[in-house]
Amino acid sequence: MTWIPAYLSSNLLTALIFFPLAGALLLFFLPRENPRLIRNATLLVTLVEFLLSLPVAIGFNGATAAMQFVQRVPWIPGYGIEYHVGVDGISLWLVMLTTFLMPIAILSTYEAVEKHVKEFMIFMLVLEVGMVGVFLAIDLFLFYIFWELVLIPMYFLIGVWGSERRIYSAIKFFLYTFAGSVLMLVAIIALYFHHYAATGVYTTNLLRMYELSIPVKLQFWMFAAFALAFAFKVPMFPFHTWLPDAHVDAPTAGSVILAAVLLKMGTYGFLRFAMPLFPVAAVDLMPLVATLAVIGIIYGALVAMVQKDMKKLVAYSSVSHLGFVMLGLFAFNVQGIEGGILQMINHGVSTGALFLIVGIIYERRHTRLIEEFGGLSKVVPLYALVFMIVTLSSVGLPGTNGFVGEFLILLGAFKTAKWYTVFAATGVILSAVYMLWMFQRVMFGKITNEKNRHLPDLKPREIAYMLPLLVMIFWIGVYPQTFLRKMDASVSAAVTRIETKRQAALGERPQGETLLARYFDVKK
Amino acid sequence: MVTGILDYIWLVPALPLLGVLLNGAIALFCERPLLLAEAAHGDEGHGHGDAHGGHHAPAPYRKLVAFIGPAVVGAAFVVSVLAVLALAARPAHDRFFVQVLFPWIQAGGFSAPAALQLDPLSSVMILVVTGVGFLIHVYSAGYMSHEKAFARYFVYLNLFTFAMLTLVLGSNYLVMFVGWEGVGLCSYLLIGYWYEKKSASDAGKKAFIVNRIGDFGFMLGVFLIFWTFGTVNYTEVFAKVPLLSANGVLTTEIATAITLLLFVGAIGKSAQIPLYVWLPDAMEGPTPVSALIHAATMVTAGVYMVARSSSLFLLSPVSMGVVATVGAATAIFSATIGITQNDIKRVLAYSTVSQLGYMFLACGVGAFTAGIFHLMTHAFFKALLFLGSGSVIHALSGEQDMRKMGSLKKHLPITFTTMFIATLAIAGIPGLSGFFSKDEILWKAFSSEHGHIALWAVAALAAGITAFYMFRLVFLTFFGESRMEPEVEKHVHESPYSMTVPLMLLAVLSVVGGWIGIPEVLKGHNYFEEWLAPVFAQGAAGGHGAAGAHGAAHHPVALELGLMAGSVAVALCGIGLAYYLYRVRTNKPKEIAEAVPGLYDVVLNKYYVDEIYDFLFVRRIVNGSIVLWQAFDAAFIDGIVNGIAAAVRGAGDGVRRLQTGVVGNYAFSLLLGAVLLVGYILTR
Amino acid sequence: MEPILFIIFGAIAVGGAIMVVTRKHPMSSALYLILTLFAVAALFVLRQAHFLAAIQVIVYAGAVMVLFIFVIMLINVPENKLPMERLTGLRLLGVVAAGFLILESAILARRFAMPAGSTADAGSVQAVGRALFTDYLLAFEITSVLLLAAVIGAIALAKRKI
Amino acid sequence: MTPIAIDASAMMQGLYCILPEILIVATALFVLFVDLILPEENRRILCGVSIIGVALSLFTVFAMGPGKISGFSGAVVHDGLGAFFEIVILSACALTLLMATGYSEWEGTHKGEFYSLLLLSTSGMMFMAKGTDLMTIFLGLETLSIPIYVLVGFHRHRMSSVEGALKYFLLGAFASGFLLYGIALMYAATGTTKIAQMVPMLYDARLAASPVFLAGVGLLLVGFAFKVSLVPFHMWTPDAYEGAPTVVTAFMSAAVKAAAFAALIRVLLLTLGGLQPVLWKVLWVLSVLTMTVGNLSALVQNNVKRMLAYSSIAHAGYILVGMVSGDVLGGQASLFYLLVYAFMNIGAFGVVMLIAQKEDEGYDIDNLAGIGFKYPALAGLLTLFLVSLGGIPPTAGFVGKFYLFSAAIKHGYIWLAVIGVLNSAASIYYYLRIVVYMYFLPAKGEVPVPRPPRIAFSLALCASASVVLVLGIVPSSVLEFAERSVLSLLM
Amino acid sequence: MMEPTAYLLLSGILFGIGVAGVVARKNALIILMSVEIMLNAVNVAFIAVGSHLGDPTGSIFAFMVMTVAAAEAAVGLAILIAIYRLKETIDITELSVLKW
Repeated sequence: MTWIPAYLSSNLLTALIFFPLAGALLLFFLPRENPRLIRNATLLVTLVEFLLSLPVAIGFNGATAAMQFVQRVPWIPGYGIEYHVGVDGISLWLVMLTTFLMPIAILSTYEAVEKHVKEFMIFMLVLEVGMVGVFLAIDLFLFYIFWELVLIPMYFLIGVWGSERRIYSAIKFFLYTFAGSVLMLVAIIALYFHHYAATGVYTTNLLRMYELSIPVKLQFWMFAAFALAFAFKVPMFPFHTWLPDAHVDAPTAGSVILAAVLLKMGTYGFLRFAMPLFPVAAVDLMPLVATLAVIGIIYGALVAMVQKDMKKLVAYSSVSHLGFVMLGLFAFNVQGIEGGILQMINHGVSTGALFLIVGIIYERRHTRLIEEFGGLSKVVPLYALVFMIVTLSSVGLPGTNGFVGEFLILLGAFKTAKWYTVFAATGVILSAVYMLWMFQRVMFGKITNEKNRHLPDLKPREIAYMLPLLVMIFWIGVYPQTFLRKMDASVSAAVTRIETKRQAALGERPQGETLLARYFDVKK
Repeated sequence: MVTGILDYIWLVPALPLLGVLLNGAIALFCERPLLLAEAAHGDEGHGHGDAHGGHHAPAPYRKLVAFIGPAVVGAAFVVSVLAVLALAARPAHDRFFVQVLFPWIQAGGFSAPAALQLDPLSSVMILVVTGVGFLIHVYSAGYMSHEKAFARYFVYLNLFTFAMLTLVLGSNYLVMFVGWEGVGLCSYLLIGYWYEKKSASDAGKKAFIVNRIGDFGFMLGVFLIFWTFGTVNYTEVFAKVPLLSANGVLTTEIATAITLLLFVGAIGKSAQIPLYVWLPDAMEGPTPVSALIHAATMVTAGVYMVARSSSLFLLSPVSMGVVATVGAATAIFSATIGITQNDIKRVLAYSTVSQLGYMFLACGVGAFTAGIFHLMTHAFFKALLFLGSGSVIHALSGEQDMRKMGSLKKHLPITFTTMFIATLAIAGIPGLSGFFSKDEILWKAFSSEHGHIALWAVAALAAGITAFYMFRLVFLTFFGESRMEPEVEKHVHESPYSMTVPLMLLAVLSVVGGWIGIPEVLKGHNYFEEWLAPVFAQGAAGGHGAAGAHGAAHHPVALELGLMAGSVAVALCGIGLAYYLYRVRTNKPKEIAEAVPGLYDVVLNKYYVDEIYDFLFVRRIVNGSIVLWQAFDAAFIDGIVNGIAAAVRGAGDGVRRLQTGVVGNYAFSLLLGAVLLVGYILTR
Repeated sequence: MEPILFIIFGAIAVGGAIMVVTRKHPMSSALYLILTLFAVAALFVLRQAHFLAAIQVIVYAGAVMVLFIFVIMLINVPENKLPMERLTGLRLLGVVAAGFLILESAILARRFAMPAGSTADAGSVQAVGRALFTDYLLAFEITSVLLLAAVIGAIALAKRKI
Repeated sequence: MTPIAIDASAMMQGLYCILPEILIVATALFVLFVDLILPEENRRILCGVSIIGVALSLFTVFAMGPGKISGFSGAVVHDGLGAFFEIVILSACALTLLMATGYSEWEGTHKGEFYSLLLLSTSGMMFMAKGTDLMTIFLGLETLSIPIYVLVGFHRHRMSSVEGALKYFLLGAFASGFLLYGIALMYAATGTTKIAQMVPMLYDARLAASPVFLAGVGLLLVGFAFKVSLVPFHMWTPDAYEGAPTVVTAFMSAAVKAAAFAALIRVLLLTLGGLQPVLWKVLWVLSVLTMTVGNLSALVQNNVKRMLAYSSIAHAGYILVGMVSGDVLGGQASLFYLLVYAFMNIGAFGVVMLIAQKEDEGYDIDNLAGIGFKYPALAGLLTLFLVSLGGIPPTAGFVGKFYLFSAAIKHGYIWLAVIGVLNSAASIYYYLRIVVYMYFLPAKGEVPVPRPPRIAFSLALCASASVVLVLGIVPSSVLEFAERSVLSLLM
Repeated sequence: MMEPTAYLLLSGILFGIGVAGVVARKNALIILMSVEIMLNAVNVAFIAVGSHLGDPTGSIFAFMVMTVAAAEAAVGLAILIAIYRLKETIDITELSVLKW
């Protein structure tokens, strides 16, 4: 980090968060009649944003678990609320994922979005502000603000630029996630006062909260509230039904961002907040979370298998993949959690790519029904190749990114929860089933539909945005150390923190105490 | 010079990878535009497209591809040979070399470097893979020359070679797994090479998915290994076996669990019962692919893996028993199916399954060397058989049904000769490679402490059946009356040299391949066993004594010779029966089939296993999933969600109705509020 | 003396009030209301609130009720077009609730612990006037604003043409 | 007979104390006067005069500072709380007047009476906010109500307007009766109507537990609850809001509510601090009922004005959440929220007013379809206000709710907070429904052309929007001001 | 003088009657008169308590209430007139355009 001057490094994250907002303001002044200019300007903004984020990734010191590039400014001083941002090994790659995917998503809209280009781009940029902010905020209040900030632009993206049932889907998306997150707000406030009661200090500083020892019963409820909010977002089974609708009806770029980044906010939330803040409850409730995760894995895969709409299939596959992530996080060991984080990135890259792929074909044929296709390999071989690679990545073939994540997750989870892992691992089989089946039905066989006979292959622009994703697929697959190395210290610290806090909290409790008795006043 | 070559061992997988990249570039930039243009063109003039398409002067890039594809594998073979020589130059206990390329996955205490390990076992494998692989690549250049997507084919084939080499060269279970899945992928791609054919793409998918079921077990096995040993590196795992089993961490149960899980992987990859179903379907791929992947190399990966983990397997008698039983059962089971099949490649496919059963039987009785030995010889003769059948099919313009062949001996002399040699080898005729390896397995099945007379009996019977159906194949194909379609018969021709030369080379290997492992009872010297001894000695030392390798010592020589003679006799009986039925009384088979119609149908239809699986699993799962989706997701969960929304709206509608618009009612509401409020305060 | 007068005038007030709310024609109600107002004025006198009693008669019974009667006559709904009053369930409930309110006030009155009394002059014109122009000056001034608003409002609403 | 001795300095102090109110009343009179001499065409000046008066008054409030000035024998006091609410009320009034410039032209309310009544009502509100004697508060309440009754019915040729006025008036008078009865009971129990004198008496546990006193407080609460439209005293609200001229609706929803809450806060926080253990359950129930009924009813409305009316009921419930705990944080949160609410609600009404071109017809939600991209500025502003009403960051509405629920949680009323947040989640549905119509649905036929806003109108909207945004991002100064206000009351 | 308890009871009864009138009647004029009864009831209470305490506040409050009552009557009657002009009815059940 030494090569970055201090005055820069302390403002870097703030710049990272708000640069897209500046871009959005810039767009306000661009003429609506020139969509090309608006598109290019947005692309430029997101590219610059990506470049801005590079020093963070490169300068990040993987040897320490501490927050880096920290900026801390009092915000609502009387209440201990601060503007406090920083990055550590857990959030680093999620931020990078966001900045990396934005230009790609923007590029993918060049032909897909034709109406209200200006507004679309503004919403995309505002969305980026929220997403980056969520991952960088260390202050609970700040975090919540960014967390909710994301909803509005996404709501519009689905509602205005989406397909048939967009209104239903947009509202469902919004209400589902909002309903979950307001309960988290209650828990945040309760935590805030609990911190005050315990220490006499008003603060919303997450790092200070980490040091707090929360009574076990209280942990249960707070964990429940946080977990609910995050479970809606992830989405975990059975809170997932908004996802297929939202995905199907969102425009391609929206789906990409939704799948790649927004869902990660949920899993990130678990890792950053729910687990370290309430370790006893988290560990005790692991069987529940893991069960839901495993059900999600299998259920998502099974349901994905029988989908007729490609986008819906990918959406359900997300449910399955995120089940893996959850399982990994709740392994409570370094392997599982690192696998989980890596899998978040992987899912972002692979599923993002899948949505782009579906989007490409949708742009050409205006349908996403699998039965409308068949034999495309012959007419669009390059597309087929890209599709194949992404499919394999999604399936988790070794050498691609998906494998590394899934492997670490299952490896970690196997230690903590053997039987869960056994069931979860069947998801590996099922993912092959549904992905390959779809691939086969779309790409292989004879061309049955005359409309498909003259489809153009990938255009240079499409190649331009798919290529970085393919590079990432192989990069993470072949040399994941680039990514794992930087998260190691933070994840280890998190694991240790959870375990020591848990031990401390449970230190003087009677052995053989049942869970029910631990959380509820159950008399024998 | 020779010693230094070890540091370049990475070249062995890297060269095929280079081939992938080069051919890939060609496929993308040279072949793709041509294919696209053709597709568009062929579209306009349907009828004429075919007539011209095949006879265009070959584009220049095809020559390049035909050179690069085999050349990289050949180069890899050369490096392999040099490396193995370098290894051989070392003293026996030091024949071991690990090259760490880069750290691959590290998380917490877990570390799996991308590292290659050359030791006697992997050296056998790389020689087989690159050697046989090279020949098949060469053969392919001829066999596939009429294919439009020529470069794509070689991309896949090179990629396969790369993956297979990674599998065998990896120094830990995870790198092995990379290759393991990689070969599965290539198998998928190659089976589905003619993707426009539904059966081909179906078969590819089936192969991949069934393999995945095996991988599932493998992966769980790896997890268990890691959490037991704290590492997945071969050397560290095997080195810790004695220590951990001494201090009770590695109990027999855990060893059993680990090995059975690994064995699930092996079952999937090596097409054993119950996961063998994909292999026969895999014959949808081009024939050289069948030769390379579904006979010589990939399917033997399971055997390699079991042999590699021998020291773990030896800790668990249960696992050994399971391996042996599954192997023997598969051997006899698929052999019986082989009898009835009419598709020349399917016969070979079931034969492969059966032979793989032998190899597992060997491993299961602790005769890992024998297993690997048979693996090697099988690679030679089965590759040869497949290539030969490919030559036949090539000659007959794609005809695969043996009932439409016959009397090809005169048309295809080289093919016939080489295939006949291979048939003799597989049938276990003494002196040929198959004899030595198969016989060692039979002997070990009988004599080893893990063995059993029943295993021997089953294996011997299977050997007889093998001989029978292989000769049935030969007789139906090359002898007797011609049953070819007249149109086909006109074009019958011997294959080009690019195809026949590999056939001849493989024929030589099928003959001499066994000579490096002649048992001592035949006054030979088992060089092969000696070469592999360091690898399996490790395991034996950790296991229950040196049973596997030296079991023979306890039994009288006469017994061994006697059994050998017996197995030869069984094989001869099989051949004789085949001669009788298909040369002498050619209408007898039909009569037999009609005599026992039920049984015949069952066997002909492969015991209806596919259908049973389909009924039991596939359809259940698909239908169940539809129910899950529509009943659970859409109706139940969304029902709740939308129900809540509707309930809230309903409540809203109810509440709004209170707002009647009449002031008196409003006043009443106000009054009621006041009365209740005061009432609460008074009664509090 | 006071209790007897209280009972008499109280009964008149209550009876008048009951008649107000039960008469069909508003004019009858208005007349009964005037009766009640007078009775209440008498009660004021009983409590030595002479000033208020005077105001009650002059302003309330005089001015306000005149306004009422004026409006009743202005509107002059014919007898047969008067609203049909039926005691529906909700109305009945309303009356019951009002009854409960009375009950509650009765309970309150019983439980009432009055602060210590005083015989100081509180209701005479003098006392009220003094208080009105000292301590309650502001209130007095606000009423002027209030009345101004009422005047403006009434005109704005009721005048024929603006 | 001793002559009445008038203490001149006390008198001066008293007059100084009510200087802002005096200015407003004077403006009201001046407007009437100007109306008389002004030719018909120049009616716009009336509005300008009113705005100047309000601005002057607002300036005076700021100039007087938050220091405590008591006047008229403790009948009024200018303190932090009073100042805060005067700012809220005067801001609301100013915004309303700015919007009225345009509205009056379209709907024919350019009349001296209109502005004069608006100002008189404002003065009543200010008295209410500053009153420390129940009598002052009562008179303030009436002074604010009577002009509002008239203003609601100001469109006297429109049935809905007059009907709204009648309902509001009848129920208002009815509720005043309860309020008065409550005051009478309190007076009977304590012998005084001055809050400052009640406070020390409340240390006497017998009084604090006296049913008469408590019933008095309860009925007083009913009176205020009516004004701030708490369920079940809310029934007039939707009808009056829907019927009233929209500027008046905007004004009512913000200013009247603020004034009534000002008095409620003063009474509850100060005098009745000791009663909190008794009253919290009542307030809890009222709050929950109000939020829930308000939101549920709003959910099914198709008339935007009526929807906002129900929404304002729900918001009263949120604000009451801050009162349940009855401490500084709660009071402060309520104050902050009232300020924010004034701006966002008036802003929302303002935009709706522009889009709907006709009372009684233009407020159907269908009328909004297709507005979004055709008139991005208007639709964007409305979206901002709705988002803020829904309590979504980064708007002031969120910060306000955050503090309200904080206050509840701080004192362990977790379920209240949970119900509150779930309510606000449900409320999102109908706020977003407007967004759905504006942006997601195509217009049925022609997109209606909104009225072109006058400069003053635009100014009002921009001011509202900036307050909503700025307080959403940097709320600390106003929060501290609110805190100081509450503390000044308690000290 | 009597204790004011009886007056308070009377006040309660009058108030209740007024309330009943508001709730039960349809004629807006009578409702308005019922409100007047309620206000009078309150005045009775104020006067009774004020005279008991010897405190002019009661009287003054009653005075203010009367003023307010007058003002309300003026405005209320004006509203009724306006309504009658529009709809020729003062039946509140017919005045329910605004509902739900």
